[in-house]
Amino acid sequence: MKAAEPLLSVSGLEVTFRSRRETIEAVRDVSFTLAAGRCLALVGESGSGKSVTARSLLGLSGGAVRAGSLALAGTELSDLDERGWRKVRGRRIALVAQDALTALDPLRTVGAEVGETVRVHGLVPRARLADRVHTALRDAGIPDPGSRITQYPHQLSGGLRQRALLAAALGAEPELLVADEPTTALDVTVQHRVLDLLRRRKAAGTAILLISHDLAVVAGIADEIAVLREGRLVEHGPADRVLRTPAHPCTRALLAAVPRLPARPAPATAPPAAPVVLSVDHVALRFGSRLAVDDVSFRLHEAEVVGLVGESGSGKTTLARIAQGLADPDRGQVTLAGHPWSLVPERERRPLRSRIQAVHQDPAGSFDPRHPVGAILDEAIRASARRENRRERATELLELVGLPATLLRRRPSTLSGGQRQRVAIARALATRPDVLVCDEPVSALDVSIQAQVLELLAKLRRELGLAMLFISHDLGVVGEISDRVLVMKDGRVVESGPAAELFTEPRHEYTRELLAAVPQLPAPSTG
Amino acid sequence: SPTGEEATPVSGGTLTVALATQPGCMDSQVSQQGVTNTINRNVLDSLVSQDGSGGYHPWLAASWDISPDLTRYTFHLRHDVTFTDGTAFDAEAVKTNFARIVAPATRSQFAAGLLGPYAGTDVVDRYTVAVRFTKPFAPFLAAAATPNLGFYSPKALAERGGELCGGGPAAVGTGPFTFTSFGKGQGAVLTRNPAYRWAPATAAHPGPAYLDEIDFRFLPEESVRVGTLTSGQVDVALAVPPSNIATLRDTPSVRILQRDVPGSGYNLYLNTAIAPLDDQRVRNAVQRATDLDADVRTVFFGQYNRAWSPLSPSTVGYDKAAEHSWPFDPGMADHLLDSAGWTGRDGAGYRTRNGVRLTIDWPALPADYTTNGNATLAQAVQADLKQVGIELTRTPYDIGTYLRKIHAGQLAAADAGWSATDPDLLRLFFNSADDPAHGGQNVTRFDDPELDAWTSAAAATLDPARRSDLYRKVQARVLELGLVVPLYTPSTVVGTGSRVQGIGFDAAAQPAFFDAWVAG
Amino acid sequence: MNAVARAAKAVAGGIGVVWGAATLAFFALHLVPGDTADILMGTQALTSPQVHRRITAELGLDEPLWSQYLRFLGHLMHGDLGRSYQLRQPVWTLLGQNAWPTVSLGLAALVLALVVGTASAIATAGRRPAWRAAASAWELTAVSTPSFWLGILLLTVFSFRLHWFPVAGRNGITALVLPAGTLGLPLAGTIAQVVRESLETTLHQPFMTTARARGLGGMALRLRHALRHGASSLLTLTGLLFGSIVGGAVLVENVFGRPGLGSLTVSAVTNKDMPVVTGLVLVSATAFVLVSGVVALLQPRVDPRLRQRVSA
Amino acid sequence: MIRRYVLAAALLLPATLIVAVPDLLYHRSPTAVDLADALRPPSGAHWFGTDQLGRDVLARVLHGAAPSWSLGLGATVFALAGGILLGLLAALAGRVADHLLLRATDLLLSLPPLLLALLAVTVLGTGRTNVMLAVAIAFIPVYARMVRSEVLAVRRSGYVEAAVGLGVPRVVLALRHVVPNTLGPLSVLGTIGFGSAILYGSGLSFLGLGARPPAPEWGAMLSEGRSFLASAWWVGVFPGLAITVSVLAVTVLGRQFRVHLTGRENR
Ligand SMILES: Nc1ncnc2c1ncn2[C@@H]1O[C@H](COP(=O)(O)OP(=O)(O)OP(=O)(O)O)[C@@H](O)[C@H]1O
Ligand SMILES: Nc1ncnc2c1ncn2[C@@H]1O[C@H](COP(=O)(O)OP(=O)(O)OP(=O)(O)O)[C@@H](O)[C@H]1O
Ligand SMILES: [Mg+2]
Ligand SMILES: [Mg+2]
Repeated sequence: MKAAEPLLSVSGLEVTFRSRRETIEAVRDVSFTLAAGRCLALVGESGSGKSVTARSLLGLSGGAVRAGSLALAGTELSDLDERGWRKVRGRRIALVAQDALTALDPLRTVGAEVGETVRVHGLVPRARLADRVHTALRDAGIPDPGSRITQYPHQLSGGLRQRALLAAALGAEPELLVADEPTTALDVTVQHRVLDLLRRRKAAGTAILLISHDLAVVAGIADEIAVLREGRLVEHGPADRVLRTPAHPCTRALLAAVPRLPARPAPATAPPAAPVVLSVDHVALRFGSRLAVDDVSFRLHEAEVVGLVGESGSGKTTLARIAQGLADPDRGQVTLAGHPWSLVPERERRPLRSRIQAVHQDPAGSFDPRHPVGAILDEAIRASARRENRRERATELLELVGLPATLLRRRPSTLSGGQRQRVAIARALATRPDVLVCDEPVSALDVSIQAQVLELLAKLRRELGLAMLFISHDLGVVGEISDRVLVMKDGRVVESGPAAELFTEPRHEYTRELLAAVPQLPAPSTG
Repeated sequence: SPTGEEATPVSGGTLTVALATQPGCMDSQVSQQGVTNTINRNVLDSLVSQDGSGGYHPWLAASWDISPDLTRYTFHLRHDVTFTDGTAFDAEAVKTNFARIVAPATRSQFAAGLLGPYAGTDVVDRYTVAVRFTKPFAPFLAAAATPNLGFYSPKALAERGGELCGGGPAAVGTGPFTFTSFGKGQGAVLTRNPAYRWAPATAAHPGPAYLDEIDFRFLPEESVRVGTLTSGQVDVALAVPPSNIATLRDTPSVRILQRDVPGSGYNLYLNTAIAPLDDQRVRNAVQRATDLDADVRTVFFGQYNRAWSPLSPSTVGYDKAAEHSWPFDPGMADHLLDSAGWTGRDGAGYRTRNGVRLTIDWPALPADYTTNGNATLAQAVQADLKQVGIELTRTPYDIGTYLRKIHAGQLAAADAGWSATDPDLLRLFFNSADDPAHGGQNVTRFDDPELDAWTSAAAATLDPARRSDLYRKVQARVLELGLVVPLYTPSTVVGTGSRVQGIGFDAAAQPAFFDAWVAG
Repeated sequence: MNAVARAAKAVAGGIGVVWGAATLAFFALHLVPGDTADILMGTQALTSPQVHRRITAELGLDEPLWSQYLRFLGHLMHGDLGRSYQLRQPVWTLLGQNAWPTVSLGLAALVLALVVGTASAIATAGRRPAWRAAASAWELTAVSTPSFWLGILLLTVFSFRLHWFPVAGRNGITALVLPAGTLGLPLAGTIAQVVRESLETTLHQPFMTTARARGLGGMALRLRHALRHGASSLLTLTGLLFGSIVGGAVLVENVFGRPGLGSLTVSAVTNKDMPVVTGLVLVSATAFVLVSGVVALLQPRVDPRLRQRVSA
Repeated sequence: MIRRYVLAAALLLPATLIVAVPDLLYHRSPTAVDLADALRPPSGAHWFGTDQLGRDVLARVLHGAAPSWSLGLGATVFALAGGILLGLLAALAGRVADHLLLRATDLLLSLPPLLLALLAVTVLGTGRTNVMLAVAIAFIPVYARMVRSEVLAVRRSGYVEAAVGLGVPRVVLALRHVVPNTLGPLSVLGTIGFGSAILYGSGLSFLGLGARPPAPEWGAMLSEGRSFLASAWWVGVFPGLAITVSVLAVTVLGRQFRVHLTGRENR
């Protein structure tokens, strides 16, 4: 470890949110330092205060901040007024916000958003701005950046948006990069490239505060790891040490829950003769000149889990929407439990809706901002066929996804990313569906919760015969839960087969690439 | 120096005049609007000129003879008059104009009525012209003095007759000014006619007008009109609102000129065909219960006089004896109503008879067709009548409904104020031949042989004494019968800036600009 | 759909609206009570029933309604609006004389309203409650003050007392300031309220945090990000703005003694002056169609999400 | 949240009382003419002065509250309801219906509002209720458009998609998610519309289609009072203030309502 002068030093940071009903102490007495060219990873369970800590480094926590000291290379940040902060933000400290899907202004082009930091701080002459944006997008791993510059956020897939955010943050070459889950929506190959980029930046002297629940990612880049729990730092030390010999039980629990790629074929769990619940035949959908889904077919049997992996922007979400009957394919058709499901009037779909439910890739956007969690769940419970005590059921659903019943009265905007995602899962389960379409259902969850949720899904499938289309870029997760896996690239399914087989003996070039890019955790030394 | 009338007039300058209403059609032979006349009086000349006391003087006609039966008026025209387009003014011009007025295609709204029982015009020689009527028609000279029977150049009529409603250069007259431009809402600009040499005897000076130009602007909003006057943005403001008159009189930079308008004054006519007004006692009670002295003084800030007769005092034939003949007497009103059987009282304090409330509806005209003052006065009358237990309601109608109802004789009461210089007006209001169903104005719908006889006889004589006598009887009788409640005598109130001199009034109390001049 | 087809469809739709408006006006006017000839004669006419009948016949008012309508459509298709019943002038002349004053007044008022309204909204959106309350107070006062009051007030202060601006007349641009203010300020109030609401919603969006994290602050944040979102709701308001301008012009023209379509409208409608009303409706509908066309073009520029068809 | 509503209600209570029982605190007749006391400035005897017929301006303002509020509120509520219904239909019904409704609102918007209101009064007849409806009809297309475009925006949102995914029926979807989320922006217009409706109504009475004198009504009092702006300001200024204060009150309520709808705290 170099004994460098710390670039950032935080001591005694406290953040509280006060509303009329309750006071939430999101961050309590957090202290750490970070030197230039080093990376500190903040890990911890969902809702432990990671994002709030990150935001308070830019003076954007939204709550009441008290800090003994918050210094950046000698500048005392906690004394800054709004003007002072403005000079720091973007230029000296850049932020990649957690929710990539809503962090870009929907009315401005990607180019304008990415170039903004550079322009605001007048870092390059106007004439060279376009070049700079182009370079930044390419560095962030966006293929064909030229064509993306003039597009708008809603035209990008989740992964592309996340990379655009990263490009925007790195464009101004800040001294400190605060990256809040910068790779959640990325497939492993792109993730690999992004981590490379971060490593290069680090080598060039940028300090990085990385927040991630993906410990493998953390292992690949962090010099130090700090573990947060209920707003407190419970463990802090060199990455290697923390990963190999975790001191705090909380850290140990996190590590234990990390899913790993199967080493040998597991027996198929779905009975092969089970009836088909969802059948997708030769569907295709085009956006303008881009063929988002191109002649895709698959069948989903009762109690079967089909994993869907693939490059970001390859059409996974679009396919999920088609399967869910929210978008009609240009060609091909979908059948749900023997009923025609695509290209039929909504009236005919409605009675069947409760049988197929989804966890959206963008849970924040899928909640009516006016409704508290209770109302959100209630609506779904009412849509289920059964009569039951709705309040009890709501509490039960929250319990199922590991959330306290106190959340029922909170509005989605005050929840942490993981809390939101779990609410989304709870809602999808409320109608007791036969088919669940999960679009990155666990990407925002810390590993222990993730394990818990995966266990829950597995149980539902075992006990109720729930079938699932499971989209994730996390091959470990997919491998753990799926019977069969489809690999998508550029709108087509390039390979499919039983999970174990596919991961051990990939045939397609791209699948091999994917597998090679999976980050690995160092082996724990406890064993 | 602003010392007033002694100063010698100077030529030149522009007079800016703020008018209160936007004229619709600018063709005097078509339109019935006063504002059209205010402007056109400066452009169009008439055969004769009337003075303030009812006398007639030569103008375009140097002299005239009237047949004893009053059916043929022969005018001997001046020989030296030309229109501003160079056309000579002659008997043909008179004939062409009168023929145009009565032509159906012209759709004259007013002038055709002024020609009364018109039969035709004969060109006797180039400068002698005779106008014939099918019946004796005494009011013709008064009509002939109005701008509505003024003359447009026959050449202009032939070429651009269709454009006259739009005003502007198409309107070619013989008057002291030419019509330079007109735009609806924009105003009108008149320019001096340097060749003018035929001013009437009623004018203060011969020869052309003093002003180079008159610039009329339309400012309907009362306070804006007053504001432009006091701030010197206009030289003259017409229709100064009564609430401002007193203040303006005390303003050194402003002078107020006031003249009572001749004609019918502003009256309330009661429909004798509709209960409860079919009972003369109720009608008389309405007259007696109205405290007009106080009402008019308050509503018009002491600037207008209450009326006693359906003719205004400055009209020929006004009967002074009508004054104080029906004073405010609520006791008498109560007595009349009691005797008419309206003895009950309901919860709101109104009288009833057989359980029916004593209600009279005086429909309210849309604001465009009335004034704030008149609307307020009606509320004062409403309060007066309530004191004796009469409920006066004011149903608001749009103009279409109002007219339909008035033509069908369905309105219990209707207010009107007409300006005219001839008392023949009384015939229109009270002769049974003039009932509204036949296009007349007799909204009282009272059929009285005596009134019919007197008004018809007065229209057939020019003998002033006989006419006065007949009209005196008419006035007394309509008041006695309670056909009308005369309300007040409107006056023309003109505010001028201190540099303005010589503004006068014509016989109809319209401001006249021929003699006006501006100092400095 | 290609551009030509889309344009053709838009034009056809526009023509449809204009035709519909003219038809509506035609039948509406026939429903307005009262007899056209009576109203033309006014309250003080000396008409005889014969004159009345002649006028009725001459205007073709004695024909059955459908034949009047067909004749009306026929003339309309030839661009022949006829002559005003009341003013006797060709309707085109009247429109020609009065259109520009109203258009210039409307445009000036609109520009003023947009500038003042958005400025007030931007300056106070998401700021301290006291500021917001102060801005809101003036806006709502402006909105709830009748234009004749506002006009008289402005005139009293700026024209009669201070002599800065003339009431009216041929003095060019200076004569436009006060009328435009009178018409524009209530509009500005409305705009400010709507834009502020939209700005405040936007300021709470997650992407605003990102933008702030880039070092954007105060004004830049509002101008560059929030305003676009406000502009989108402003565009939706065009219908209202259009109506307020057309409606407000009546009173403003009256107070300031200005020429224009406003005063023409009142007299034409109340006098059942069919040809003029038709002409006005045509002008108004055409203007509206043009304005909505421009809005329809602008809307997707402002909000790119509108550029694609909405599926499901 | 609840507490704020209680507060707002507490504030509105006096206003409601005034509307319901105008002479609760101030016992003067709004129509009693006293010519000897005309145009008196505000004093102990007449708190808001007297008008040109010596009537008490305060009494007239108080008694004018009921008709003015019913015009303002009634027209706004009607217009909002009509606008929401049309806008929802346009946005949620099929393409053809949308097209037709859009054209219909275009049509109404393209007519001079005066003509529209006049037509409405003509067809419905005069009278207070009909004037209210006429004003409402003139406002409906504006609200309908606003609703439609808001609905289109809301309909694209993730939460509507989520509700569709739950099989929530269209009507419920509209009522539970779409309408409440469009009401926010609409409530701004609504509160403004309250004031404009009163003024609009006074414009109609100008054409002989409005309130009957001597019944006090703010819009009518306002236009009566303008002749005295220089000499007796109180005649017109107080009813004007009454309108403004009402609009402000309604706006405060509207804002509170919006906060409730959007779940956003009022900072
Ligand atoms: N604006 C807010 N108002 C109230 N509570 C908040 C607000 N923002 C965050 N919180 C609460 O603060 C706590 C910490 O939130 P934070 O977003 O930092 O969690 P996190 O560690 O980033 O979790 P995740 O991994 O799920 O994103 C959570 O309990 C959250 O509900
Ligand atoms: N509404 C749209 N308009 C235009 N293009 C779109 C639209 N929605 C998606 N696309 C494009 O379709 C392609 C597939 O997008 P999709 O969201 O299905 O990707 P994905 O596989 O879910 O990616 P990720 O893993 O990054 O979420 C992308 O190139 C995207 O830019
Ligand atoms: Mg977080
Ligand atoms: Mg996706």
